[in-house]
Amino acid sequence: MIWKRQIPILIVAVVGAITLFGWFVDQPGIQAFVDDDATQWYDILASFAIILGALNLMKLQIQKVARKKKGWPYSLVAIGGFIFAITAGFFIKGVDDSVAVWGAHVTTEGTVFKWMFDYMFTPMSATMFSLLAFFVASASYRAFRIRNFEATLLLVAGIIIMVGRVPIGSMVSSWFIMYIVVLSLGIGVNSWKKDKMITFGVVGVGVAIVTIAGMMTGWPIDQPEIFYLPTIQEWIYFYPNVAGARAIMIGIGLGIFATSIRYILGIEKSYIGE
Amino acid sequence: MKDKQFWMVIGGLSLAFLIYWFLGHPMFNANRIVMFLAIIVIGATLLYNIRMAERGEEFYLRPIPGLKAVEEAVGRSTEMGKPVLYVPGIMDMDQVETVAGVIVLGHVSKMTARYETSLNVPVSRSIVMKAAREACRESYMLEGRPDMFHEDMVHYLTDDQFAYAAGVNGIMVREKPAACLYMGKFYAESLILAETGNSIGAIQIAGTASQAQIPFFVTACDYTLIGEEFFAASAYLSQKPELIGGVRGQDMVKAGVITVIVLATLFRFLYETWGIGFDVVKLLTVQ
Amino acid sequence: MKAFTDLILKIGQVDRRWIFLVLAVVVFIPILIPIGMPIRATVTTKVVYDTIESLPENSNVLVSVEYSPSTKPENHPMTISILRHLFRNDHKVFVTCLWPDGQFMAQDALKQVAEEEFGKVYGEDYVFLGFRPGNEAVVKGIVSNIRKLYTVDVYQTKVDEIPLMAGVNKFSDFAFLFTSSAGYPGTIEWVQYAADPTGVPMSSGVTSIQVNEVMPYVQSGQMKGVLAGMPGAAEYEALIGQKGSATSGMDAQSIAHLVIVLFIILGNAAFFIERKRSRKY
Amino acid sequence: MSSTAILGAWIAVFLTLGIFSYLYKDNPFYKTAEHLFVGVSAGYWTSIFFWTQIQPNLFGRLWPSKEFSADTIWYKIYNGLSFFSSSVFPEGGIDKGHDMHLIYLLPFALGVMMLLSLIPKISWFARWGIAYTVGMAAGLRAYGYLNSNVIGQIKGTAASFADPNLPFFSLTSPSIFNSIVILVGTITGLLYFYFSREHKGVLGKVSKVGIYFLMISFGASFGFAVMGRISLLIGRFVDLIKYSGSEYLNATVWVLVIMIIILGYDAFKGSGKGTPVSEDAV
Repeated sequence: MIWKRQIPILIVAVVGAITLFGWFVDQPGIQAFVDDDATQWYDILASFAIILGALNLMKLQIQKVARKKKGWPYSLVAIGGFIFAITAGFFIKGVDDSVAVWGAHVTTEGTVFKWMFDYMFTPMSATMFSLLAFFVASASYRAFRIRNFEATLLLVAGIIIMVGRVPIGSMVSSWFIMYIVVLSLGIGVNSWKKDKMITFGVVGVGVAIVTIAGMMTGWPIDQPEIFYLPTIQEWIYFYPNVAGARAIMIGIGLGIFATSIRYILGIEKSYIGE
Repeated sequence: MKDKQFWMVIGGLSLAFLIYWFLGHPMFNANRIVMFLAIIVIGATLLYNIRMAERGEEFYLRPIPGLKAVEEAVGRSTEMGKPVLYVPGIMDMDQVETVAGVIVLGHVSKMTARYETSLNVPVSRSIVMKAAREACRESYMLEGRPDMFHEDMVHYLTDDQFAYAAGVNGIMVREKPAACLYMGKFYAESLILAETGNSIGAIQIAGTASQAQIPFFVTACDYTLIGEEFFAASAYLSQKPELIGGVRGQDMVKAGVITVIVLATLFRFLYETWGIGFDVVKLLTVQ
Repeated sequence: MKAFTDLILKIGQVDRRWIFLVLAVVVFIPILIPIGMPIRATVTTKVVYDTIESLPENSNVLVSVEYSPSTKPENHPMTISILRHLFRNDHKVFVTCLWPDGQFMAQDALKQVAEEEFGKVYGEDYVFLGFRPGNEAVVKGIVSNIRKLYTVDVYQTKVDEIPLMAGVNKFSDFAFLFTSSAGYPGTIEWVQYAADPTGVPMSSGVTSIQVNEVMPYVQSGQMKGVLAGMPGAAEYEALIGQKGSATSGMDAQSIAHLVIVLFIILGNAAFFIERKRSRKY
Repeated sequence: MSSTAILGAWIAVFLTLGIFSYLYKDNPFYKTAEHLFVGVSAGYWTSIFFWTQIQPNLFGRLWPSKEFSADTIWYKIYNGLSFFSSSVFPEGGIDKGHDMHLIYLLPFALGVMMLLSLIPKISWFARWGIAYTVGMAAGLRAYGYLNSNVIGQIKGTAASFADPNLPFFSLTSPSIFNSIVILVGTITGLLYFYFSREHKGVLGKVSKVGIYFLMISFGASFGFAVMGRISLLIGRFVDLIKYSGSEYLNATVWVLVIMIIILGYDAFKGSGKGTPVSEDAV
């Protein structure tokens, strides 16, 4: 039991305390250990963890084939892919030592490994990512709803950023936006007062004011500033957005700090499955 | 002053540190004293609240709407005779969100055991698999249904982000779960999952602290636990005193942070206008 | 009027594969037939440009490449433009990677800019240190002792034998840091473990999705500006006056955004009509 | 164009379109691409981490070429290993510029224990190594997040209101108005995440303002997310267009046509039996 439980907890406590308080210790020996060797060990163990993950994966795929579970032929494809990648990684370089020695081959042009990277790994991971463009589009269409005031804010901010950030946004005249504002004001007044006359009056007056102002100033595309999309976009992104993001960030920072402290003090032991 | 032991230790340590400080604090990086004090003060606040909670002090936590929905979702799956899908994120146990996700999983698996609904938990890290399996096993034992627990309900897919998302997608379209719960650390795969869940008509409840993914979940899911709400939820669900105490402690620290922001603004104003006080900005710059 | 609302409702129920198709078409066509819309630089992009402009000549600049091929269209044009800017101003460039595939990306960019465009000498004008695993631990390692972490460069040459590395021992020996980043580990880790503790100025080019996570750092001055996604890259290309792949993607980007906004409006129109009708009955 | 490049282009196109075919429905092309991706990436990461970390930084410190002498027992073990794999353990020790550090046997042992945990009976072997990474990450993060996410942000929020050159209102440059926006937004946003009090009365109203700021922030995130995804799609299309050229033997065109024919035939056959065509992906 002590091996399975107490020792891991002790390791976390000691290593955590050393790395945390190592920031404050002005002593070369401890500094050197904290900054260099401790991090190196971490890197090495992280690498072993990756390999463990890969082996685990293969173990599962092989089990799937052995037990002929549903879709097992695809597992054969996965195993084949793994064997191919391992062969390119460890057994066949495809070039001789003058081009790349073992170790350098994973980053050198012309090796089998690089070929695999260019024509298999790259297109697959990039396409997986870009699939999201389609899902974003359909989410915009089918899930992005004005359910309440909060959702409206989210939506409006999102649209302003989306249009204002790209070149097309700077081609939208601020006067056009002003007309839209007047119309939305009309919708708002209508649902508030429920009186067609008042709505009509508000929209009429609004349109008249905007039109007269426009004719007097000669319709400059980016004036007044507060109705020009690229400018509004920049304001939203630099101020209200940052305020919101910062509140979240401070909260997250405190949360991570608290959890880390709990790890170090041995209060939180989830990493050993408790 | 209820916790005498705590205050005595704190007092003793402070005294020891003061003596050490006035002895010329050998081997101490004095440039970082502000950070050092911050760590000690915040750490002590958290610890104090955790201890209070462990001693049986009752703390109030406001209700979180998204949490009630979890029970409804599991209930609905039972009615429909469909499984519940639970995704604990794609990162390892060293991420706090994953830990919170596994805690919430413990609670969800209690419900599925009670309702006799099947549960499917695909994971993307071998360590998470072990932890999640343990959490489920324990819940099924506690609910008196060890017969319903089988190890395969928590299964490993792959470490790779998109391969994992694709795998979970496959499970969704094949098994058509009635409830999809996403609780953990997510990156770009969040929308793939949420959108597919949407398309099969599942109730979706998400919880994450990954800022960039929250809007996707907010727009595509029925309920979303935003950032800290998610952490608070895991405390709420587990009813573990150390977690509830932690939430309470963080609330106190948050109140402290707000106070410091206000005071810092004030001091900065005074400093820049009349040169009164001290330079807050310099103080807060820790190198 | 009823026919119109019926139409909107009908569109609202369309199979999502039609939405996929529409998006594919509106992205595809402007790539084939570009329009060439004018590009206007935002403040945060200008700040990055000005910061690099104000570096004294021959400064040591660390460029960290943390993205994989999957976000190449966003990050790669930034890396290329930044390298062009740095080499044009005769700075010394050191390249590291926190992501293993970042190494390939960096190699690609260095080959194109340093070798082919500027004819810079390896080991004298720039060094390619490559990838080390360990995430934030690597950042910390670079801050404390870069030589312990990088005993050899990418080409397995010992770092002690590289002339440019003379006198470069830790992060504070650099005048500026630029990271081209797509997630964890990346910009945030550099702010937390490198820029904040040492005070070395840094800027970053990030994928669009990351922008919001790093904005508070930019606003508070912990970072000097930021390049936000492909449009940010296009703006930087406009600032240094050398057009690249980001600029050529901007037309498709603009039109796709417009179409998505249209989707949102249509989708919500359907939603409202439906709600109104279900209330009536 | 070399034949390997052409072959590569065809494979790349097949995989790209195979994954895109998921948008139509879950189908064998997609499943093949998906599983291939799983296998290849597992092998890819294993190779990358082995060759960039374990071999140079672990083995390179245990058996450096600097201190190589064939007579010692230590290097006799090395020669034994070298017999099995001369690529990992080249003759004469590993030359990565390291000195010998036998203390690295410790992480080596922890790492080997991690791998041994694949054997179910001793699966707890992995815990020690994991405990090390957890402890280290906890120590690093506690400091980093507190400094940058909390103290740094407090500093950023406590803006200057005394600067006489600061205008009261300006939209995109620093102004008193914008400083107030930041101050109010941050504080009310923080109060939304205050859990130990019910959100009623003043706190209720204030936290309501807070959630508005949070929503604007999420809206901005959404906008940026859309932007990013479109950019990536543009990148994929540019590649597909490149591979449709005659120097790649029109790979894109051919693969696309063949896939459409097969999927179309399948759909046609399926609808003949009266089953829904696209029960999967819709």
